[in-house]
Formats: sequence, structure tokens, C-alpha cells
Amino acid sequence: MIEAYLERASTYAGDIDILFSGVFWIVAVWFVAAEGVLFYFCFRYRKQEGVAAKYVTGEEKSYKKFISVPHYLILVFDIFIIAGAILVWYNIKQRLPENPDLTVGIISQQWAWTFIHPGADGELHTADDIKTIDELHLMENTTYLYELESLDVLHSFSVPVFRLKQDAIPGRKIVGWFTPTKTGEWDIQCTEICGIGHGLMPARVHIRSAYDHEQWLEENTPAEAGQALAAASNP
Amino acid sequence: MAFQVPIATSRSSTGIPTSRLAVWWVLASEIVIFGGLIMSYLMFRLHHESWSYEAAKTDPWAGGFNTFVLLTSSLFVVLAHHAAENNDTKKSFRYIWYTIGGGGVFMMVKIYEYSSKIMHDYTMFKSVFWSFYYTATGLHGFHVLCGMVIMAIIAQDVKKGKNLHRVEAIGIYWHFVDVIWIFLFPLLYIAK
Amino acid sequence: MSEAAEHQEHHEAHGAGRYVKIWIILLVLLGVSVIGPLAEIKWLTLITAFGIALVKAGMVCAYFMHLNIEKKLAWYILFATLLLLLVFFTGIAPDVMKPEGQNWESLYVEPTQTDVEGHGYGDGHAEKAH
Amino acid sequence: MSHAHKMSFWEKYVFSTDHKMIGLQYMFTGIAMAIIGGFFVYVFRMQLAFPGISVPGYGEVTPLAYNSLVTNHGTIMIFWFAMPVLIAAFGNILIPLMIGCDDMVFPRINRLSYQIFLLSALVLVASFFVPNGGFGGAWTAYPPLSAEAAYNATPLGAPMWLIAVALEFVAFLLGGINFITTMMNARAKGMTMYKIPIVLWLIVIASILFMLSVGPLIAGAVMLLFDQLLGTHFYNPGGGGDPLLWQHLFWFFGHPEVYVVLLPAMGIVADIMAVFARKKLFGYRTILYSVFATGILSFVVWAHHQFIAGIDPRMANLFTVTTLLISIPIAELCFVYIATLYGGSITFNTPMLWAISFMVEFLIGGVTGIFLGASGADIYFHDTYFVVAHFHYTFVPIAIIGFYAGITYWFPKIFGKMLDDKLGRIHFWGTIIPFNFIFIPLFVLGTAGQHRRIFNYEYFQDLALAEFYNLRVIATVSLLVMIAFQFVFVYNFVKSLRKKEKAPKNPWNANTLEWTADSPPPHGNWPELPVVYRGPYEYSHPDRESDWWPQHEPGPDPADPDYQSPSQNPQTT
Repeated sequence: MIEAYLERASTYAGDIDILFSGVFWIVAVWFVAAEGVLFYFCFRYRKQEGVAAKYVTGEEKSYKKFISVPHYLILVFDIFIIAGAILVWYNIKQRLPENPDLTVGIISQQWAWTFIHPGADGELHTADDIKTIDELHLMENTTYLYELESLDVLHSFSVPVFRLKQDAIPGRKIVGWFTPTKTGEWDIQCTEICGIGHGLMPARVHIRSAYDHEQWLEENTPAEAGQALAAASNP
Repeated sequence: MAFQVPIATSRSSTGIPTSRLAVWWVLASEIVIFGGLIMSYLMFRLHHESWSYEAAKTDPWAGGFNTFVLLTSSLFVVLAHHAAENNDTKKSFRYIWYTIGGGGVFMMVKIYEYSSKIMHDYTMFKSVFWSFYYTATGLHGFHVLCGMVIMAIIAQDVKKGKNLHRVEAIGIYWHFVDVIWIFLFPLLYIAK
Repeated sequence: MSEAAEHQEHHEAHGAGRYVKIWIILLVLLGVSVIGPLAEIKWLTLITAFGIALVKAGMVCAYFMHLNIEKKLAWYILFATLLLLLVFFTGIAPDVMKPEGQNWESLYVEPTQTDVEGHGYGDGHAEKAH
Repeated sequence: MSHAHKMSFWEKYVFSTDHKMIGLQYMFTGIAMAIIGGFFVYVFRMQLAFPGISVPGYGEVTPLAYNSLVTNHGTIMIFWFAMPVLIAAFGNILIPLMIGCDDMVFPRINRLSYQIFLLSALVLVASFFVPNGGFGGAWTAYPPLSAEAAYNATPLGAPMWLIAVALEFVAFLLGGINFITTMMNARAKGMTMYKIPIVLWLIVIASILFMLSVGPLIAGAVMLLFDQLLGTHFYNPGGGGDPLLWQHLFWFFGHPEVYVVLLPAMGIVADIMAVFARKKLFGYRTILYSVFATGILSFVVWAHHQFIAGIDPRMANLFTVTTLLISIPIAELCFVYIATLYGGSITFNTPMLWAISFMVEFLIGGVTGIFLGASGADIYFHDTYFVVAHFHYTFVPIAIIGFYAGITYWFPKIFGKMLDDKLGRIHFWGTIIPFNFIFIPLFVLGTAGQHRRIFNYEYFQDLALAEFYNLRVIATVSLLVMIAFQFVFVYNFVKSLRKKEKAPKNPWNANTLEWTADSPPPHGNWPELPVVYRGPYEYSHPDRESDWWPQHEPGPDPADPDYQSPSQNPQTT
């Protein structure tokens, strides 16, 4: 259902959408049933001349089952929802991909995002890293790890098209992953209130095909970093 | 306006007198306040190895002496309660004031401790250990002070032979303050 | 039990002399917990510190607060709060009590003993280099 | 119990120790605060629908002011409206009247509780007028944003906000001790555990939940205050503190708090439903045990507010399980309420309409909570408008519908006059319909990924679309309509108070004890305190001519196992 409003641009976006739809239909059945019975009772048992109300304590066996049976049914449905939720959660938040292709650094502060992309060598924290403000540049169909940090207050890194959200906590490094699957350009939000500029902290994610991403890399590698790297590889 | 105690206060559907029942609930709420603080401290303490070096700077002898003072004042207040039960208002009054005196000694030692710590630069801002040290002992000290004030008010009533049941209520509260100190003492002073 | 009989029992069980006895036991326990750390054995210190604290607290609650003769209800109320604190601790400890967990680590650099004992510490809480 | 001497204005209305007067003081202070909170929501909804306009009556909304408005709207509505009105006001008015005693057990502590509450409200209101305005770090006040003025830009607003909240907690702790002790100890002769009206059980259980959950947060608030004012590092990771600790302390309180306000509202609804359906509640004990289960479970679900807040991801699984389990007792409560209507003879007057609409709307709030409790789905929904819509679908039924249900039902008792039913219905439909039109668009916006606490969506290209603006405008216009209809209630209230005609003692033919006192009850409530013979919900008993059987009327108790049906009485069914 979410996909009607928002594209899916990561491998696990579909999982969350399916989980949402699954929960939606389970819940919808219960909701419609409960509201249906409620409205039916309101209509059926409205005050009528000469009709007195029944005396039911609700503790008789014949009546008690109307409460206890739905009670157990809810437990069964709960187990399904729990299982689905934990599966999705495990995949997105607990598991890390075994062979990630690249790692990006994400640093949040009041009120900007700094994204550190690995340069041509594919390693983070080397001389040819590319730092950008409020722009995250990713390659399609590549598994990324992200390292999320904050410099001052809490922020939250949210990419709706990935269905991904993770708070950044000062003094902590939080690791996670995503795999973009679609080229395009979308919003990155900060979803944890972070002061006056909370609403002025928009960033964009740019997802390109491998070829376009290479081009972007070449254009943006800092000149001195490129030379340093060249010098290092040709002693 | 003359305040009339309502009939409600004298009722006792549970079998526990109202004032004592209320004190148990007060203690329940206090346990979670101090408990929250102590649990937070404990988690930080186990997280930060460096805190054992900080904890070595506290003065276990001052803390130990204060434990002695509080235990003794607890004895006094329970004796005051005992006397009040026997309608011996004079004795009860005297023991209540002994208890207040105990609280006074406790506060004096506290002031000595604080000032000597601050003089050696172990202020509240030195590290979170010291922040906890001052917050926990300060909150406890605040309770001691409140207890002393309330006891002084009750002592006046006792002298006139009024509201003797309140001696028990304040006694339970005072023992509770004592129990909190019994836990703060090893947490802050003994465990290195 | 009639109220008068209860009152009677109350008195016999709690003569003034008995309170003094309990006070003496408490003081002995206090002495042990102060002397305990002088042995400089960690596990022994833990026992003398916290084990004895529990015993002391228990004695104060039972005999001074009269929880031993109070209706069970009061005891349930207080016990429930302790259980609650246990829940509180278990729920929070995985995040606060450790410097790292699944997919996260703390960047805080623990000061060393010299940091603590020299007065230079306090501004030295630098983060690990990015 | 004669209080014949003439009381001055101050004695009677300001420094009263009478539980009913203190209840009214709480209620009117709560309503006054709700008006402020309502004004705030009007300002920021206008800004969201028509960004950048000068809001009539306020002016232009800056980002700083926007944060402050949102924060204080939330704080006020929960701490200074829902809690004082539902627990303190109804608790104060109803507990002594329904258990049949003359006052609270500690009337002076009760008065003190209100005075501290009033002080807290004044501190909060004053914080809006200090330089840079009120605190703007959301009602959850997560540090380090809330801890340092350099981050939140409100050097005075933030500590004042915190002090106000802490004072308010103290007020409710004092009040809560009073409620709990009163109900435990001061019950009328014959009122055993299972003869207490459900509303009182629920108010008292709510007070217990509040008392037990708020402790760690009080300690935490002291720590945060020291961080703000003295510069300690409890929550500053750079100095060895931990910002996550506050989140845990806050939500350890914050989640039970939801049930603290929910339970009194559910209690009010239970009583109203039984009276106007002329039915015994469908399983008094079922309700009670479900509420116990809810209360206990409510202490172990708190971290579902923090799934993506950086807690250890393994813990999220545990909290997903407990969160979904809590749906069972709550659903059971809803089933019991619906089943109570079965076989009834339902009169649809204003209080009953509110009570039924509570069920209808609260179900929406309840089922949408499942999405957020399921950790996997929460990754996407956390801090979106889906959350906003969800908790408004729980809190509006609780605070607003619950309040209107209670006040329309007990109005004759409290003020001694009858409310106009026709105006009541107009007000009801004028509130309920716009309410749904406010929040259903927000569900859609949340599903589309709109995140919270943003003063202007112009800066987010994916959210600045025209169709989204249409939804925002629908929500805002509906809000204006809803606010406009509240004046109908005010008019009705004032008009009814000025009526000459007095309300009868028991206009609804209800069983509970408060209806046996005069309307309004005098100081001391009854000349002679009543005695209770049976449970509060013996409606339409087949052995009775009339369809009600008051608690105080001497005679047998049909719930007694030895009860003999008198054969000479013809069955009325």
C-alpha cells in the first residue's frame, strides 16, 4: 500500500510494504468486525417500547465464550504479526550483509548532513574520500554499509524510498546497510527533532547506474587526493 | 476556618490505618525515585571502569560514621513510637528530638564531606561519577532535612498529646531514609 | 484475632530492649562492611558491602518499620516496586551498561587511572578519530 | 456533619478542602490550559496548510516558535489537560461520592496538590513569555538538545518547562496517594472489592501506574535539570553520560502514562454504557482482570517508542512481543464494552453518544498502533504523521471524548442543572465528524512518508506536492470547524448553569451512590453516609419491577451465591 505513494528504491523496501499490507488486512478484518458488531448492537438494541433489556452478567459460560474465543484468536494473529515484524527487523537492523561492496560515512550535525563517500579505491577513511554536504551519491545495485554518527544532538537518518530510518546518537557509531535498486533522486529527512533548523535540514539521495556513478566519482575526486593516491601507488 | 477531619480519614476498609497506608504508598513512590537514580548509577558504574578510581576518593570513614548516626537515629525514632504507643508523650517527645539531633549530625558530616571534596577539586563537574555522588547524596540529604522539619512539627503535637499516630508514620519514613542510605553507602563509598 | 489481642502481641514482641538489641546487631554489621574492603579481596568486598547492606535493610524494614507484623498488603506494595526496578534495569542495561552492542559502539574514550588522578582530566573526553 | 457556618468566597472557592471544589478547580484549570493548547494547534496547523502566512491572532510562525508551539501543545494536552481533567477532576469529584464517604482521606494534602498543580501551570505559561519563548525540543525532551541552551536556543524556556513538568508530577503524586488511600480505606460499609464502580477502579489503577512509573523520570528530571542549569554531563556523551538513558527514563514513564489517561476515560465510558443500555456490564471481573493485565504489561513495552532510536536492535524483538501482547487485554476490554450493549435498551442521549463514539474512534487508534508496535513496520513509520494520527486517535477519544462523556453525564450532579440535550447533540456531531477529517488525511500523509515536527514542507521536494497540500488544507479546515463547534458547548454550559430549573437527584436512574446525594452535593455529601448492599451494575434484573436496583437500597444482593429469586415477583422479561 505504501508503494502507491512512494517508490521502492531498496532491496528491503518491498519487505516493509508487504509487512504493512499483511498487518493492514489482519487488522482490517478485526476492525470491521468489531465496528460492525458495535453498530449492529446500537441499532438492534435501541430503546423500544415494551422491550426490556436482558439481564446478562457476562460470567455465564454460554456468554463468556464470546469474549474468550476472540481473545485466543487475537493471540494467534499476534503471533503471525510478531513473526513477520521480527523477520523484517532482523533483516534490516540486526543482520549485516556478509560482503558489502562499499561503506559510506554519514555525519549529522545542526543542521546539515555530511556524507563521506569512498573514492576510486573503494575504501572509506582514505585520502580520496569525497565529502559532500546534504547530498548522498550512491550506485545502483550496490550493497552499502553506513556508519552513522552525530556531532551534537540526536538526528535521524531517514530515506523514505529505502524505508530506512535510524537515529544518530552523539558519542556512538551505528552501523547498518542498504542496497539501492533504482536510479533517481529522492529526499533524505532528519526525523528526530534537532532544534530550530530541524525543518531546514533536507538532503537528497542521488542513485546512479554504475557508469554514471564512475563519472561522478571522477569529477568530484579532490585533485590533491588523486595525486597523493597516484604517488602512493607508483613509488 | 476550623478544619474538620472528615469521617473518611478514620475509616479503614483494609485494616491498615489510613496514615500508615498512605506512608506505604509514599515509600513505594520514593523507592522508584531513588531506585531509578541508583539503577542509573549502577549501569554507569559498570560501564565505566574509570569510576572505580573516582570512587576511591570518597571518604568511607565519614560515610560509615553517617551510617552509624542514621542507624542510631532510627533506633531513637522507633523508641519514640514505642513511647507514643504507651501514651508516654514526654518520652516520645524527647526521643523525637534525639532523632532530629541525629539528622542534624548527619547533615553536619555531609557538609564537612562536601566542603572537603570541593576543596580537593572533586566538584560536581569533574566527572559523571561525582555528579551522581552529589545528586544521590544531595537528594537523600534533602529527604533527611524534610524528615527533620516534619518531625519537629509532629514533636509539638506530641507534646500536647495530639496526633500520636503520626509518630509511627514519620518513623516509617525515617527508617526508609535510613534504608536508602544503607544502600548508598556501599554503592558510593565502599565498592572501589 | 481481636484488636485488643493484636495490640497485646504487638507490645510483647517489641519491647524497647528488643530494639536496642537489633540496633547492636546493625552496628556490628556496619563494622564488618566498613572493615571488609581492608582485606582488598574484590569478591569479599562485594559480599561485605552489598550482602550486608541487604541484611541491614531487611532488618530495618522488618523490625523498625514493623513490616513483620504489618498486613501482607504493605509488603506486596513495596515488593512490587522492587520487581519494577528489576524490569527497569533489565530493559535499559543492554543500551547503557556496555560500551558496545549489536551494530553499534560507543566512541567515548575511557579515562585512565592517571587521567583521573592527575587533574588534567575533564576536558580530555575526546572522541575517537573518525 | 454540619457545616452551617457561612464560608467566605476565599474559603469556598479558592482554599477549599472540599473534594468537589478541588475537582472543579482541576477541571477549570485543565480546560483553561486546553484552550491554550488548542490555540497552539490552530497556529501551527495554519502554518502547515498555508506555509508562511501571517496566522490571524498570532502572526508569522518562525521555526523556533513552531517547535515551541508543537512541544507545548503536546505537553499541555497530556500533562495539563488529560491528566488533571480525567484523573484529578473526575477522581476528586467521583471517588468520595461513589464510595460513599464525606471527603478524601487527606483533604488538606488534596488542596496542596491542586496548589502545586496550579503553580506548575503558571510556570509553564510563564515560560512562553521569556526571551526566545518556550521550550521547543518536543514533549519527549530528548537530550542533548534539551540539555544545553547552545543546542535548543531556549536558555530559560527549557528549564522552566522541566520545572513545570516536575512540579506537576509532584502534584499528581500527592493527589494519587490520596486517591489510592481513599479508595482502599474509606469505602462505605458493604462496598467490597467487586462492588466498586469500574470507573473508580480504573482511576485508582491509573494513579498506581502513574506513581510507580514516574519515579525514575523524577530522578531523571533532576539529572536533566542539573545538566541544563549547572552543566553536569549526565546525558552528555562527550563527558561520559548517555543520552539514551533519558529516553529510557522518559518512556519507562511515558508508556504507562498512555494507560494512565486511557483507563479513567474507559472507566467513564463503562459506567455510561451500563446506565444508558440498562445493562449489567458484560463481565465485571473480566474488565478488572484485563485492566490488571494491561497495567502490568504496560511496564514492559516502553522501548517500542525507541525502536530506531539507537537502542540495541536485539532488544527490539523483546519489546515487539510484549507490545503486541498488550493488544490482547485491551482488545478484550473493547469486546466487553461492545458485548455490554448486547440485549440492551439503549437510549441515545448526549453522554451515550460520546461513550459510543469513544469506542468507535478508539478502535481506530488501537488497531493503527499494531503497525507501530511491529518493529519491522515501525522502521518506516516511526516519527511520521502516521504516528501523529495514531496517537491522536487514541488521545482525542481519551481526553476530549472521555471528558465530554463524563461532563455531560455527571453535569446534573456536579452543577445541579440539566444540560440541553439538543445543543449537546449538535456539539457532538460537530466535533466527531471534523475530528475524523483532521486525522484520516494525516494517516495518508504519514504513509506517504511525511515526517513530524517540520515547520514547512517546502524544503522537502518529495513532500511539497500539491496533492499533499490539499490533504493538509483539509486537515486544517476540519480543525477550524471542530474548534468552532466547541463554542456550542460553551454556550450550552453557560446557558444550562443559568437555568432556574433544578436537576433531579437521579436523572438517569443510575445505581451508583453519587446519585443519592443532593445535586450539587453539599460539603460532607450526605447527612448520613450510605451503606452498600450490592454491585453497581444491577440493571434490568428480572426479579425487579423497575429496571434498576440502587446500591444503597437495603435488600438482597443478586451476586450473592445464596441469593434466592423471589418467586412471587413476575419476570419482567
